[in-house]
Amino acid sequence: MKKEFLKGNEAMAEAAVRAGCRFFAGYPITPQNEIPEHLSRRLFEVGGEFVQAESEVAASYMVYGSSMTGTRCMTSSSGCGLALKAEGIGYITGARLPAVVINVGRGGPGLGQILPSQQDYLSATKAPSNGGARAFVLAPSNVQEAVDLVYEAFDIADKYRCVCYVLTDGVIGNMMEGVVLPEMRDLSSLPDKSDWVVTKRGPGPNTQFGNKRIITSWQNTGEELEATNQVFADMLEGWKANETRYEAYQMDDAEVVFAAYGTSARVAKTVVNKMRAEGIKAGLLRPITLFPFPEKPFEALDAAKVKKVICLEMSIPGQLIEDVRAFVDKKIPVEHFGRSGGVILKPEEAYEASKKML
Amino acid sequence: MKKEFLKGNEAMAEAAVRAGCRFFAGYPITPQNEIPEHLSRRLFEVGGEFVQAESEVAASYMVYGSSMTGTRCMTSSSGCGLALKAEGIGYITGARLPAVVINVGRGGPGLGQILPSQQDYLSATKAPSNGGARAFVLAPSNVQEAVDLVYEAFDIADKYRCVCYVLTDGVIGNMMEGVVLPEMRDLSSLPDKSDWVVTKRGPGPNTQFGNKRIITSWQNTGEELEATNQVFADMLEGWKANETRYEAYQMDDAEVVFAAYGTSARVAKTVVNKMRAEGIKAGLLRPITLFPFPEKPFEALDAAKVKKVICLEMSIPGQLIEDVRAFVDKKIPVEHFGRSGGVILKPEEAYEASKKML
Amino acid sequence: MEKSLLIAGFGGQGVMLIGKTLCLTANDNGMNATFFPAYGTAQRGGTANCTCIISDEEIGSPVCETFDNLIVMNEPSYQKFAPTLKEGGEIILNSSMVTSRPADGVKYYAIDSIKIANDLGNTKVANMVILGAYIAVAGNLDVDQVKEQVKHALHGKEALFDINMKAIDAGIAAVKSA
Amino acid sequence: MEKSLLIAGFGGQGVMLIGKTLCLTANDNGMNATFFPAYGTAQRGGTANCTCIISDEEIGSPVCETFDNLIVMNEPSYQKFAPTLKEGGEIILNSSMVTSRPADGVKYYAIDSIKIANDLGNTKVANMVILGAYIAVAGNLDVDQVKEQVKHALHGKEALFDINMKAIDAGIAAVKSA
Amino acid sequence: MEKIFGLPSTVLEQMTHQFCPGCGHGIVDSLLMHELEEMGVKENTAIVWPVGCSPMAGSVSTINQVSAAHGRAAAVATGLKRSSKDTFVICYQGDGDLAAIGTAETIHAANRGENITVIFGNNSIYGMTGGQMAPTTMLGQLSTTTQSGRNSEQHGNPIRMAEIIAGLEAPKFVARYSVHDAKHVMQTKQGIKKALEVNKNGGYSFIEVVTMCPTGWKMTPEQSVKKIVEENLKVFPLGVLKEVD
Amino acid sequence: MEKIFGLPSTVLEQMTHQFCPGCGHGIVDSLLMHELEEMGVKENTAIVWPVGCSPMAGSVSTINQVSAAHGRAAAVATGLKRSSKDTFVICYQGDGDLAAIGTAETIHAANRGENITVIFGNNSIYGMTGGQMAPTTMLGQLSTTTQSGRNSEQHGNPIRMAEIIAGLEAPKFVARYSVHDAKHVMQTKQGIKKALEVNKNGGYSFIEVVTMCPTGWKMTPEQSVKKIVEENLKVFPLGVLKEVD
Amino acid sequence: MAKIEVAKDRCKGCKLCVLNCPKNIIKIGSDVNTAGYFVAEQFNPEECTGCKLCAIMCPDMAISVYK
Amino acid sequence: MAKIEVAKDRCKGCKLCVLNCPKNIIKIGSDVNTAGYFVAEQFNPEECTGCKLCAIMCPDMAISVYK
Ligand SMILES: Cc1ncc(C[n+]2csc(CCOP(=O)(O)OP(=O)(O)O)c2C)c(N)n1
Ligand SMILES: Cc1ncc(C[n+]2csc(CCOP(=O)(O)OP(=O)(O)O)c2C)c(N)n1
Ligand code: SF4
Ligand code: SF4
Ligand code: SF4
Ligand code: SF4
Ligand code: SF4
Ligand code: SF4
Ligand SMILES: [Mg+2]
Ligand SMILES: [Mg+2]
Repeated sequence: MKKEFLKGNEAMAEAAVRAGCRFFAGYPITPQNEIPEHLSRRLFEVGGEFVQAESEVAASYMVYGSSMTGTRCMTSSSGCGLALKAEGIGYITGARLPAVVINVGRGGPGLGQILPSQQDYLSATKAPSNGGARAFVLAPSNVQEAVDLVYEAFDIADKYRCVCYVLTDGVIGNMMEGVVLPEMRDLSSLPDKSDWVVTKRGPGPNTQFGNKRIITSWQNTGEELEATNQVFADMLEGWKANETRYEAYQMDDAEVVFAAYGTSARVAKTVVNKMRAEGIKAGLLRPITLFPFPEKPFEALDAAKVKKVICLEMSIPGQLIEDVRAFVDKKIPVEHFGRSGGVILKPEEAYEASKKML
Repeated sequence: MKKEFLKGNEAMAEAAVRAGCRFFAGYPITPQNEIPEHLSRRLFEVGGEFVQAESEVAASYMVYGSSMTGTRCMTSSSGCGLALKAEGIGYITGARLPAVVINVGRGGPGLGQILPSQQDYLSATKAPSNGGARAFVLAPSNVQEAVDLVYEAFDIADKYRCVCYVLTDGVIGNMMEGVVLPEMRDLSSLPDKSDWVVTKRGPGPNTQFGNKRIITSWQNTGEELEATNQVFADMLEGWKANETRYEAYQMDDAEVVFAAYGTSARVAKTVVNKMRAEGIKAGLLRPITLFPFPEKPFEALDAAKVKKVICLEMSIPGQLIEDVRAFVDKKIPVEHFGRSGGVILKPEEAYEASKKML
Repeated sequence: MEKSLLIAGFGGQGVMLIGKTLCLTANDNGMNATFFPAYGTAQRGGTANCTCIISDEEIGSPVCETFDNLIVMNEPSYQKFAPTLKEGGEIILNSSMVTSRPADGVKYYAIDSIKIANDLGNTKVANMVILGAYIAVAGNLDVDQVKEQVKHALHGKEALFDINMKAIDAGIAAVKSA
Repeated sequence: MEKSLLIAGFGGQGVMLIGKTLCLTANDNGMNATFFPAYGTAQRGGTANCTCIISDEEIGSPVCETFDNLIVMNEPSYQKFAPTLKEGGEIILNSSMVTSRPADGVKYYAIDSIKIANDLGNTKVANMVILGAYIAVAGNLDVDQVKEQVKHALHGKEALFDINMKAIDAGIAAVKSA
Repeated sequence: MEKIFGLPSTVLEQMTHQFCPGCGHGIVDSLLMHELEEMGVKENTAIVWPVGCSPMAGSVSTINQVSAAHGRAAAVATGLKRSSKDTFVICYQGDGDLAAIGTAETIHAANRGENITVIFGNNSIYGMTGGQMAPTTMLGQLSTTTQSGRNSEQHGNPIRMAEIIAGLEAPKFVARYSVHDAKHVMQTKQGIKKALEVNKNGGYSFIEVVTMCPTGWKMTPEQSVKKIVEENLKVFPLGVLKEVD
Repeated sequence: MEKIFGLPSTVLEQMTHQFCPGCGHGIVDSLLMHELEEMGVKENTAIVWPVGCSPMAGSVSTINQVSAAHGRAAAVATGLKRSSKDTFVICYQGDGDLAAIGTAETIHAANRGENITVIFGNNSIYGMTGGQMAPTTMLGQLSTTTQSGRNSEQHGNPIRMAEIIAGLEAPKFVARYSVHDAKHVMQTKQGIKKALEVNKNGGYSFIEVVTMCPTGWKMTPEQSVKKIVEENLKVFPLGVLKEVD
Repeated sequence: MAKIEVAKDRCKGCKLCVLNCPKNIIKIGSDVNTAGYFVAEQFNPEECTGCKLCAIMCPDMAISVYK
Repeated sequence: MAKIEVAKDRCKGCKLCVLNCPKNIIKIGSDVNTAGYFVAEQFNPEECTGCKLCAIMCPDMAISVYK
């Protein structure tokens, strides 16, 4: 298979098309514009629809509308654009519809900066919307993985009827790298959704009487909503048990453990390699699913062996570190080094700072 | 002082007026409508302004606009309304403007239910917006405390130039209870803001040249934004060190510790009393500041003494429990009992469920 | 001592007014009180209910599953809420609209509020009859103070003072004679 | 072996094209490559720079503080980026626009790209001269493969093939003769 | 005797509307349900309900339905229709929904000429949330957030959405009706029919219906009907504003 | 010789605009800066900048300024003005900002008659983000999200905001100008003056200015000026749409 | 000859049918339904023309018309 | 008698002044400024009327006019 050399944004957009995405609504915002731009052309080529919405808010509800027809659909944005999509993400989640959301991270808070950043970890993993909505969050650390995870995100979204959120950043979105694109999915091979889509008749999830289908995040009583919350809670438990993913790099004998995801994890890898070259037993734990968070490998870190955990993040204050601290043995010191606001973390400075912490 | 008997929403609105709030913009949503309704009349009486905005999004930016003039200002909403205000909250935070936000919690996710709920804990405490924005979060558990905390929220917001977020729920918003209202603040006694308001000239926080004032959440370079992020990070550290608040009820010899806030904490108190009456050594740790989270009293729980921590919440899955688990000694089992989606937690069921956990 | 009360009926039967009057009286009297009106979309033109808790001490939960007292104003409310009475609790039944009766051993007062009110000359004071009945049953509030509250609520309609006071007295009498 | 390169200049000097061409060649040749274009609001009509990393192995960070090679196309870029050269690294200077020279001991190639291009008959191929120079310096890419990439990029403008190829060769020659 | 009017098959017999007595939304919903039956599209229709009182009609209907977030019905309808061209898509929104929070979505779906029908129940108030001012509230009208009456200085003037929509190029049918009496209800019925036909033939149609909210207005239905004639219709003139073939 | 035209004191000498060569925003900004100086209000003015290219003018200005979120300038201005009646509040927004994401805020601030001036730089494109379609993009115009040209079926038609605003009751002055040549620039100057006077006397004013974005249009400034005459002005007719005394 | 039937439990006694019957033959009766509303009733069916105006006006779809 | 001065480092060579001078006495010169732009220059000042049209048209406020 030919390894193409593509920009992350463009590659993710193409991966979506190949995964069967046939609807995209979005609103321009740097640094993710190549996603809508690519799709504005490609989706019509494959018989799908692209809408440049009047706002991020509207875009999220267009996706909600498309998803209820059974169409694989997606939106993408960055920074404050995601804040505007929060309500819609909650509706999609509450109505149990599948959708893929890509966040190509930029600096914040507020308008912040268009430069690459990882300051949306908590918003993606803890509270992508109101009312306790949670999304399945994937974090690729190179263009190939971005392509593979976006491709798979549609399957995850369909499997759980949830929002599958790909959290990446302006580095991965804007860099070019070699990538093998996945095959074009045959739409007829996609999961059957006829038992709940609004375009069919027959009893569905919210039907009380007759044949009608109702797609909604509203529930008539507190008890009904609670039951829905419980189903969701059980699903999240299932994710925790079955779906966590991470990469353990040089971890077998690691005494200094780096925790990092996405672009920072690449930086961390360079630092690990450099330390190993000097005889320092460094390793990297890289969460690939940010939610469900891979708790186990962090809980498993042995205080007798591991001297320090260092979180590398493009965020000040650290955000990933909140999860890492929660699960790592209290006896192991957990520290943070990062850049923020659009300043890209560099391996040299990460190495220097980490050395000082040892 | 006369103890009036007031509805929570109305009492909070009046407390805001007395704290010197002179601008409110909001959008109707149950169960908080008495706040805007009260203020639509009262603010004009005291020479302030009330705007029923065209949307929650607009409301949040009207508050942003008002705050930059040095005016004490507020918005309130519930559930999905807060999701729509997320972007604005991030702007206010990023531009370092003071503002008070009240969330009278309802069931979610999405539209969910208008009934009381505590499903916005994570969104309030971890990610009220994009880009790592954090707010100072207060959680009253009766009408008097709601009044006192709203009154104080304006001071906190001014002191730190941050969003002070009062997280309450439909029970406290809609119940009536005896309350002593605070005195009317003399506007001339409020903090001086002349060194940064946009209505004055002279160098201000973002001024590069000359006398002009610039209010913005944008920074021209990643480095400048990073510096702002760092200031904010330091401020958060300061909050953690100096501003956490909680109530410890019957904690001296407690072996069963309940963790709860707001309405659930009242339920917990009833349960504690009932258990104490039976000779069970129960106690309650009630965070009053949800962010900064009162980590210390939880870290201090002694595994040799405390047999169990039980989080009571009106949220399934639990949310407060994520913080409690992060700080309580791993040897002490932490469990959750709650209702969700608008079903109000009742003391009887909480008692039964807790007994089963012992 | 803490006393919990649930009041339930149709919208328009004065459920909220009764509850607020009781709690206001307690509050003005230095006691603690919480009044929580159930709300929800189902309320539109439908049923109404509220929880009142009155206590000498700090009140924990303002809501509960079971109550020391119930005031049930109509049959559907009776069906729904009768099971929430605590053991040893007492029910006040608006017998003009409630046909069911509690199981043996449950203490209750059947007050034909509409008949009593009609006898006084105004159907509309039926809720005051029930209010009076509750004061007599609960015994934790002073009748005159309650009456003051009612007068306060009727501010501007002084002509109605008399009949409302009479209705309260009639409610008290109905309980005493039961 | 991993080689990091920063290319910097004005917008319009072909900075991005040089970087992409190098990386595409490496990629097609089975090597790993990352191309990261700096972006930001300051870019509007201003400076442009990109980072290229080419390696036989998995590439860690696609960005770095210091580089094995620099290509500097104008003076401001030289001022800004000269300090980012690694010890032992090499600089390619577009001496048509860069007047400064590195400190003693730093290896560099001053290529008068505009003059060379003009001599070939077209100022616009100055960037190809620089590209050629880099290939010669770095030595990790095959000239013919790079030329294929350039031809690919010029698809539809076959008339320009010849002069572009010549420019690459001239760049190589300039290094060799330096 | 033969039944010449009754519940259409698009309405569930076992459910009753939760509307307040005399609510105009019920009349509009009744017209819509009859029309959907008559047009024979009830099997492939999706009604996009907003947040407000109008969706309470949903529970009594047998039509497939969608709840949009407050203000976002037109965006939801856009996504739905674009991904399912065979589905007949109708929004029925209130004035808070369509003319306040949903202003942008309303105007842009119309401007794109989405193949949907928007029915706009304009009752000059936020009914569902208890009677706050709407963008369409009359000057002088009392509401819980204009307790001394709406005044143009503080609150602006009632906004005319049909006129705005009619000023755009794409919409094919734009009209305003009222349901305050039987004659006007009959006209509204014709309007809904026309709007749905435009939809069927491929195009955007918009119907504004002036309706009464007795509860929000704190009036009897009878008084409400009078208020419409005496006040609302003076600000919201009835008629077809745009018709394109 | 005496200097009869130069940098006004509202502009910093040490800073230059970051606009691309020939950007129409610069012309409008120049007019505004001169006008603020002439009116003597520069000390108590706050300019509310949106997100887009126009705020790049901010860095060269000595006027107090505020950055609103994308689309929310009118809401920010509302809060600002209501809380500080002595401040002269002006928004200068682009078409993506004002006519897409900010549609609701734009229309409702106008409808409330907020005491602000809105200057709308309509360049038929999203300049700042690299040339995507705007609601005001011409039919047939290429953009990065309409790579074969905008067509009305998929993307709708260019929207005329000044007409919508002029249809509301509260606005006191609504007009459309262009800055493609000196004659029109002079007219625009008069319009800005008038709009600011209305503001000073208490009232809402709205000025739409048709401008060129050579970069977004992928044209030279000279070609851009031609495009305005040949295409844009046909869709966006110039003139005063509303004037109330 | 025509007549109407009012579905008792749908009717909310709003009077809109009463106000719109051209023959003035509907009134709100003294019957209360399960929801507590006084229900509309036709008191002079012989005058009914079956014009359906009452039915089309009813917000609760409570009226059936027979002819 | 009039003339214009072009602030060299403000000018971006957009030609809008050139296009709008009624006397056609401005051109883009061969001078490059620090930002890399070829700068406008008046080549026939004696014909300049001081009409200010060039200046008002300049997006970069680069032109001063003297009379
Ligand atoms: C985002 C959001 N904001 C606010 C609300 C609360 N809300 C529910 S319905 C409604 C408006 C009701 O008014 P209208 O749209 O006119 O409909 P009506 O009830 O009058 O038919 C509001 C503000 C909500 N559900 N969601
Ligand atoms: C909420 C949000 N969405 C999107 C963006 C990205 N963005 C920045 S400027 C802009 C639009 C620019 O177009 P326009 O308003 O027409 O201004 P112009 O640059 O053309 O003057 C967009 C979409 C943003 N900053 N914030
Ligand atoms: S509140 Fe108004 S709109 Fe809502 S159901 Fe009642 S009458 Fe109808
Ligand atoms: S992109 Fe367009 S609008 Fe933005 S500065 Fe350049 S020419 Fe002006
Ligand atoms: S119109 Fe319908 S609901 Fe109203 S009174 Fe008549 S039958 Fe009853
Ligand atoms: S069908 Fe006509 S005549 Fe008969 S009752 Fe109804 S409105 Fe009156
Ligand atoms: S208009 Fe201004 S920027 Fe453009 S060429 Fe003339 S002087 Fe230079
Ligand atoms: S002032 Fe008038 S005549 Fe003189 S150069 Fe400028 S445009 Fe030409
Ligand atoms: Mg309404
Ligand atoms: Mg634009």
